[in-house]
Amino acid sequence: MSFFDLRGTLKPLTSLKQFGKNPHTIRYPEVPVEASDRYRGFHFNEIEECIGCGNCATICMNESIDMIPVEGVEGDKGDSGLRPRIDYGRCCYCGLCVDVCPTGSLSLTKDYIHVSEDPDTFLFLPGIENPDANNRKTYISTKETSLNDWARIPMPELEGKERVKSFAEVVLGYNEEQARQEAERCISCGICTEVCPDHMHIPEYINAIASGNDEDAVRIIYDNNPLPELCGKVCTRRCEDVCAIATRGEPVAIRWLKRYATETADASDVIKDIVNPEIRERNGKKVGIIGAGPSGLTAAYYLALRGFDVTIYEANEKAGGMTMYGIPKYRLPLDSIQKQVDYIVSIGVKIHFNTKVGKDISFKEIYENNDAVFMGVGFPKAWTLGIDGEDAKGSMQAVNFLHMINSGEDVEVGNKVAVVGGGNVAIDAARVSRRLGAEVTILYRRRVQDMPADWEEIEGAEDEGVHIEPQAIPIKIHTDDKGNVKAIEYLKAEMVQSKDGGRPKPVAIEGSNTIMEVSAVMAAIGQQGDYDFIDKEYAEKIKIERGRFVVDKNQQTTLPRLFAGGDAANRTADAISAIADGLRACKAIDAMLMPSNK
Amino acid sequence: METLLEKIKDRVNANFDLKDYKIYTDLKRVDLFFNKEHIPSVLLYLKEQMGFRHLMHMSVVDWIEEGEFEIIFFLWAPKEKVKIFVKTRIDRDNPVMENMDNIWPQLNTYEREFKEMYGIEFPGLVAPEEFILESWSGPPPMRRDFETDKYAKDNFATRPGREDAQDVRETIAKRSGEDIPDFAKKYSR
Amino acid sequence: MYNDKNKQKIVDIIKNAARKHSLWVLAYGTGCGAIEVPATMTSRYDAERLGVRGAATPRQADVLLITGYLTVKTLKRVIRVYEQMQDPKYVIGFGSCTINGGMYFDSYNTINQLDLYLPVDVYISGCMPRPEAVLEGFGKLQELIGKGIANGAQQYKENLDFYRENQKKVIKNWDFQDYNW
Amino acid sequence: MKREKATTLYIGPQHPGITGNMMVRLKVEGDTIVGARTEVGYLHRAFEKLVERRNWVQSFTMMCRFCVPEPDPVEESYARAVEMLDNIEIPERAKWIRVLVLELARISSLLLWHAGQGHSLGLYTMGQWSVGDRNYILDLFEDLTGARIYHMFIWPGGVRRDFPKGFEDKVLKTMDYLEKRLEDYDNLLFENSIFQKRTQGVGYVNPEKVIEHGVVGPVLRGSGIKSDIRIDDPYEVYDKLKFEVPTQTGSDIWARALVRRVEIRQSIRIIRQVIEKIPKGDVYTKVPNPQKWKIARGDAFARTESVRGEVGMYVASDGGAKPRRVHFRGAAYVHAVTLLEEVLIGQNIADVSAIMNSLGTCPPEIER
Amino acid sequence: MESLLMNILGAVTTFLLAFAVGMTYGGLRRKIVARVQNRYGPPFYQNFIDAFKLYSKSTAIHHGAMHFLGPAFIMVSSVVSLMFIPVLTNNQWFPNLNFQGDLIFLIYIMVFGPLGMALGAGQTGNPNSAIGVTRGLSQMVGFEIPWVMALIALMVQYKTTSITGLLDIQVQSGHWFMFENPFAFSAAILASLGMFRYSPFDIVGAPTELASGPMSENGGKFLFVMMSSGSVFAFVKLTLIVDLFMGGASNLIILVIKTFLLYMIPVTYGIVSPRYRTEQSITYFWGWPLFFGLIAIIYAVFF
Repeated sequence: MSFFDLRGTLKPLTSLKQFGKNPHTIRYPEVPVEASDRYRGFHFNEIEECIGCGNCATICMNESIDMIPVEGVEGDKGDSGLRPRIDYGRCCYCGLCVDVCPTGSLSLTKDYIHVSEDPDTFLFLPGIENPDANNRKTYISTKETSLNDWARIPMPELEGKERVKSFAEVVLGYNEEQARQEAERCISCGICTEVCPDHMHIPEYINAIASGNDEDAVRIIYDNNPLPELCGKVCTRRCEDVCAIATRGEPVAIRWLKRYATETADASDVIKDIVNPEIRERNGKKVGIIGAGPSGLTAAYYLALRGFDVTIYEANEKAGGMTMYGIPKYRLPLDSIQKQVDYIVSIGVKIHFNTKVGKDISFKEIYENNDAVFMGVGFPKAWTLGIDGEDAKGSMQAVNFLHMINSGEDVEVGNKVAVVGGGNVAIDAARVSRRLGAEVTILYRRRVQDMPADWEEIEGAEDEGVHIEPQAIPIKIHTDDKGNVKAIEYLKAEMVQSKDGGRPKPVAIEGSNTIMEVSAVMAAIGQQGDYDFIDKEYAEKIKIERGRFVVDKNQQTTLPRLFAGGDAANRTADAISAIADGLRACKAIDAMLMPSNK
Repeated sequence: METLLEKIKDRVNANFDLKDYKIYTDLKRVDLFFNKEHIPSVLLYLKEQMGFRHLMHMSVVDWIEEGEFEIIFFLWAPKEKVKIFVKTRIDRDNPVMENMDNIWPQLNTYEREFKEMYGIEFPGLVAPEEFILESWSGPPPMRRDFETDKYAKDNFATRPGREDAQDVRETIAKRSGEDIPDFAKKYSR
Repeated sequence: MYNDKNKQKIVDIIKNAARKHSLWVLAYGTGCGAIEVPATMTSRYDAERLGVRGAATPRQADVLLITGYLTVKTLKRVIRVYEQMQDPKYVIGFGSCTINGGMYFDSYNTINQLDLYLPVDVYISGCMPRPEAVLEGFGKLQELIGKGIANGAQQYKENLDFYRENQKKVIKNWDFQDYNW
Repeated sequence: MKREKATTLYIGPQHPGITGNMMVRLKVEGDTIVGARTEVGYLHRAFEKLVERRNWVQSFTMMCRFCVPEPDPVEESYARAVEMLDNIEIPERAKWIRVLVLELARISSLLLWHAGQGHSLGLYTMGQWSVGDRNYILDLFEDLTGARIYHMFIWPGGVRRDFPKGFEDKVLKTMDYLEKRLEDYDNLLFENSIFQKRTQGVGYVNPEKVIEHGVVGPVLRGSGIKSDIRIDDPYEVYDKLKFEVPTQTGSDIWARALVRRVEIRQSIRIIRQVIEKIPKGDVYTKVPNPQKWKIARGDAFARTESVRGEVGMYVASDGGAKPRRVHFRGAAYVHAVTLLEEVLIGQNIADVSAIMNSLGTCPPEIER
Repeated sequence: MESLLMNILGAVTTFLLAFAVGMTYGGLRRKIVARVQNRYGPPFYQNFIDAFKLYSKSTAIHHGAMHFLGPAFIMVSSVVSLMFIPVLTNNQWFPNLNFQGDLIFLIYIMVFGPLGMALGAGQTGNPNSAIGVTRGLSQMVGFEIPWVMALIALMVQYKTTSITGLLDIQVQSGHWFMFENPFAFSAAILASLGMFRYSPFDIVGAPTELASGPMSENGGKFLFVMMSSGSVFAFVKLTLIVDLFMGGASNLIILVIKTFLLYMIPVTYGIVSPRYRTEQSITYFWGWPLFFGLIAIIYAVFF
C-alpha cells in the first residue's frame, strides 16, 4: 500500500462505464415473465385421469394434500371419488406428489403467483380451479422419472415343455425375497378393495408382507376369506385390473402375494395356530348348507366362528365344489383345497360328503330341521353346442371332462382335441388335454383379444402348444361309422361392428367351411343350474330368474330362512364372488337369528 | 489401504482397551468402540500421536430401545486421509460424558448443543446456559421420546378449513361396506 | 363546499398515494425467504423501481417481511421489532410457512399461523416465493394501501389482547436481557 | 479518552450487517471488541427431529433447507450417505450432473459472498452486480431442477431429471458472460484500494491452530493449508476433473477473498469440463417405493466441499423406513461460533460484519 | 418594513428552492447509482414521495426532550447556513444575511447541526446511535481541518471574511478561485467528500456496522426533518463551494449546472468505494486534503 494508491483509486472508477449500459433489470410486472419449462409451480390435476388413490397425500411430508370429494366426480370401482386439494400454507413445491402419482394425472405448472390478504384462500383444488393450466404444465410425471415401480417381479413358472409332461403346478410361487419386493410396489391406496367382491383387506396384508410379518398377513387375509390359498391361485383378481399401478404399468401381483402369504402356513393346524380365531360360544342355532363349494364353505366357516351349529351337505366325496372339480390340478393342487377344508372342519364345521340333496336327503328335511339354510349349489350342468353329431362318442362337455380328470378317472381323448369356447374352462380343458398328450385346438367365435379367459391362461396355453383358432363357429361334428368323433366342421367368421355401438359380433362367412380332423370335441360354452332337488312346495315360493336364484343384498331368497350364493345366485361366476356371497349370507343369518349380537 | 487401516486399529489396540472395531476398506474408515472412560485419552492420543488432528464431527444417537446414547467422534487424518469413528455408549437415564473442549475447542459448541438437545451432562463445561432454545421447559427435544408433532399441535394451532379431508382407504371401505379389523389397521397407510 | 370529512378524504388519498410508492422494508431476514429478498432488491428485479427500499432499523421501516417460518425465539424479537415500527406499518407473510406452518408444521420450535401473533396484510404463496411473486406481493400491498384497507396496524391495536394472549402462549419468557433503550 | 467500562453491543438478530438471522453479543471498549459471544437459535427448525418422522425419500426434501445460500452440498451429502448405507450405485451421468449442480451452486454462493463482502464494507454496487448476475445461475437451476433456490434435485439414487433441451449451450453461454463480469468485479472489488485497506490484516486467524479448531474450506486455504475435500476425499467424479485449489498465506479477510476469487474461476473451469465430458445414460437408479423403503441398520458419514468448506452428513439407520438420526455438520458450526468468538477479540466493531462474511457464516447451518 | 417582508419572503423562497434542489439531487443520485448498478432505479422524484410519506407517519418514539431537539438542531443549522449563503450573485429574491466575517460564522454554524444531533442521539440509549455520533464527531475533526484551512487560505489570500466579498471578487475579476488557488479548491473538494457522508465516508450511518447510527431511533417525522435538512444542507454545501471557488452563479440554470457537476464528485466516488473505518477516514483527511490545505495557505501567504 503506497502513500497514494493511484491504481487502486482509478480502477474501481472504471466501473462507472456501466452507467452507459442498458440495465438488465426485468421490469416485472410491466413486462411479464414466464417461468422455465420445468418450474415447479402450482399443481394441476387431470380430473378425468386421476383415480383418487391418494398417493400424493401419503408422500407429502407436510400433510399439505387433502383428499376431498369433488362435485362432478362419482366414486365408482377403480376410483375413490376423492381428489387432491393442496394447502399452499404447507406445500414446499418439492414435486414428490408428482413423482409418485401412479396415473400421471398430477403435474406442476408454470403458475406460481397467488397473493392475497386472506390466508384462507390458499387451499387449492388443482384441475378444478385451474382447468386451463393444462398447457402450462411443467413438472410432469413420466414412467421413467416416476418413483413407482412399474414392472412386476416375474413369477417363476415351469417351462412350457416341462408343464405338459405332468399335472405339476405350473406357477411356482414367489420366494420370500420376491414377495417382499413385489409387496413393496404396492402404494396401499386400497382402490382394489372396492372391486373385490369380498372386499379383502388388500393393502393391509400386502403391507404386512412388505414389512416381513407374514403371519399378520395371513391373519388379515382370513378375516374375510377362509379359502385364500384357493384365491391366491385361481382368483379372477379384478383387483389387479383397477390397481393404481396398472394405469401405467403392470399391476401389483395381489393374487400371487396372497398365495405367498397363505403358503407360508403350510398345514391346517399351522393355519389354526396363526389365525387363532376367536370362536364364540355355541348359541344353539343350527344352519344347514347345501354344497361345499366356496360359498358354502365360507358361510360355514364364519357361521361356525359366530357360534352356530353348521352342517354342510355335499354331493361329491370332496369339498371345494367347482374349485375342486372344475379347476385342473396344475393350477390348484388338491393339497391347497384340502388344507383349507381341513382347517374349516377343525373349527367345528360338519360336512356330510356323498350326500346329494333330493336323493340322499330331502331339501325339506334340511329346511325344516335348521334355523336357516344356505344354498351354494353352483351350476352343475353344462350347456351343449346344439349342433349335429354332438352325442357322438368323444364329444363331451369340458366341465364334465375336468370333473372326471379331477376325480382321478381316466378319460380317453385321442390325439387331437378341439375345444369350443373362449373362457377359462375352455383353456383348462385344452391344457389338460395337452397334458394327456393330445394336440389341442381351441375354436372361438371371436378374436383372441375378446376371449373372456385370463390373459395369463391364454398365454400359458399358447406356451404349452395349444393352438387357438379364432373366429371359428362350429356347425357340425362328423362321426365315423363307430360313432366316434372324426372331425369338426366350422365356419370362419368376420367381426362386424354392431350398429348400437356394442362390441363387434362375429358373423359367419358363407362357404368358408373348414373341416378339422379331431378325435374329441369339448364344449366349453357355459353351464347352468339344476334345481330339481328342491321339493315342489318350496320351489314354487323360490323365485328363479334366468337360471339363478333371485336374492336380495343379504343373499336371502324369496323363501324366508333360505339364503343362496355362488354361481347359482350371482352373475360373475367366480370363486371370490361366491366367497363374498357366503360371507354376506353369514352376516345376514347372524343378524336374523341372533339380533342381540349386533 | 486395508493394511493401513489394520495398522491403525492395531496401534490403538496396543495402547487402549479396544472393545470392538469395524473396518470399511472402501470408505477408508475404521470404527473403534470404547468404553466411555477411555474416550478422552483415546482422542488425545489419536490427535497428538497419530495425526488425526481434524475433528470432522461429533454426534449423538438415541438408541432408546437399548437405553443408551451412542456418542460418536469423527476424526480425519489430513496426511493419511483416513477416517476414524470413535464410538462409545453412555447410559440414557444418567447421561454424563467427560468435557473435552480442551482437546478440540469446537467440542464446546457440540457439548452445548447436546446438553440442550439430549440432556447430556458435561461436567466442567463452561458455556452459557442456553444455546439454541430459549426458555425451553419441555424435555430435551432431540430425545426420541419427545413427540414434536404432539407438542406442535398443542402449542401452535393449525389453520382450520381442512376438516373435510377424507382418508382414501376409509372412504372406499365405507362405500363398499368393508370392515377393516383393528389388528389390520396398523398396516393401512 | 368542503367540509372536514371531505378534506380528510383528500388528504388520505394523497397520503396513501405517497405511502404506497414508498415502502421501506426492514432488513430483517427471519427465515429462508430472506434469500430471495436480495435478489428482489438488486439489479435483476430492482424493487426500488416501485419505491421499495431497505431500512436499517425498525423505526424507519414501513414494511416487515416475515420471510417464512418463525421460530419462537425469533417471534419474540419480531414482535418487539413490529412494535417499534411507526404507524402505518405493514406485514407481508412470505410463503407457506406463514400461512399454515409449511414444511415445519410439526416442529416444536416454529409457529404455524403468523396471523395469530401479528396482523398480516399480504400473504405470498411459494416456498419460497420467487422475486416475481415478491414483487407481486408488494404490488398487492400497494393496491391495498391505495384503497386504504391495509390497516393491519389498526387491527393490532384494537385486538391487542387477542394478540398478546397468543403471543404469551408461546413465548414463555417475555423479558429481554440487557435491552435498555 | 478511553472509557473503562465496556459497553454491550448487539449485532443482530435484526441488523443490516448480520448474515442471516443470528446475533453476536459484543463487549466493546471504544471501538475495540473485548469479548464476543455468538447467539443462535433464531432459525432452529429442528430438522433432525423432523426427519425422524419422515421416510428416507421424504427426508431429502428437507436437506436443502439446512443452508439456504448453498443448499446443494447438503442434498449431496445426504444422498451420498444414504447411498453408502443402502449400497446404491448411481449411474455415471448422474454423478456428472451432480458435480455440475454443485459447482453451479458454488458459483451462485460465491456471487452471494461477493455481495456480502461488498455490502458489509459499504460497497453496495458489488452486491447489486453480483446478486443480479447470480440470477443467471439461478435461471440455469430453474431450467435444470425446476426451482431457483431449493432445488431438491440431488436425491438418493441419482438426480431427479436429466438436462433439458439446449441446457449445455445455455450453461456455456452463462459461463462466458460470467467470466467477463468477473473482470468488472476485479476492478471494483479486488483492485479497490479501500477494499484492500479494509481487509488486509483484519480477521486474522492463527494458521498454527486452524486444523485443531476444525477450520475448513477457504478459511483454511487462506491460512496456507491446501485442503479440499474434492481432492482429499474425492467424491462423485472430482478425481476425473482438472482444477486448482488456491491457497494464500495472509490468513486475513483479504487472503480469503483472494482464495475465493480464484475458486469461482476454477468452478467455471470445472463446469466447462463437465459439459465437455459428460457421458450419456441414465440419471437415476430406482430406489424402492418410498413408503416402504427400509435400510438395514448401520451408519454413514458423507462429506462434501461447500463454498464455506467441508460439510458433513451423518446418517444412522435402525433398519426402519425412517432415519434414526440425521446429523448435519456445517462449516459455520465451527466458523461462526468458536472461531468467530476468538477472531473478533481485538477487532474493530466496524469489521464484525466483514469478518462474519469472510468466515462463511451461515446461521441456519449452525442451528438447523 | 417592506424590505423585511421581502427578506422573509425571500428566505422562504430560498428554503423552498434549496429543499427542492436538494431533494431532486438526492433522487437523481439514486437514479445514477442505480444505472451504474445495472438497474433502473426509482423515479427521480422518489425522494419527495419518501419525504412526504415520512411526514405522514406517526411518531410514537419518546426518548426525552433532547431526542426531539436533535433533528430540530440539524434543521436550524441547515436553514441558518442557507441564510448566509448567496444563492445567486445578484438577485433580490435570494437575499442573504451577509456581514463581515460570515464565513467564519458559517464554519461554526455548519458544525452546530451534527453537535445537536449528537445530543439527541445520545439520549436514545441506543449504543449504535452513541457510537455513530462518536464516529461522526471524530470524522468531523478529520474533514473540518482541511476544510477550514482551505477557507482560511481564501480569506488570507483575498483579505476578506465575507462570502459575498469573496464572491464579488470573483465576479469582478472574472477569475474563479478554483484556478486562482487550486490547492485550496482541492482541499475543499476532498474535505467536502466527507461532508456529504457518501461512501467511503458514510461511517456515521454505516448500516452494516451501526444500523444507521444516530438515525437508528428516528423514524417518521424525525426522519423527515433530518432528510429535508440533509437535502437543504447538501444544497448549502454545493452552493457554498460554487460561491467560493467557481464564481457563483448569475442565474438558476448556471447554479444548477455548477452544483450538479460538483455534486457528481462525491456521488461517483461513492458508487465505487467501500467504507473507510473511522481512523482510516481521519487518516485520509489528514493526508492529501491536509497537505493541500497547507499548500493552499502557504500559496495564499506567499503568492
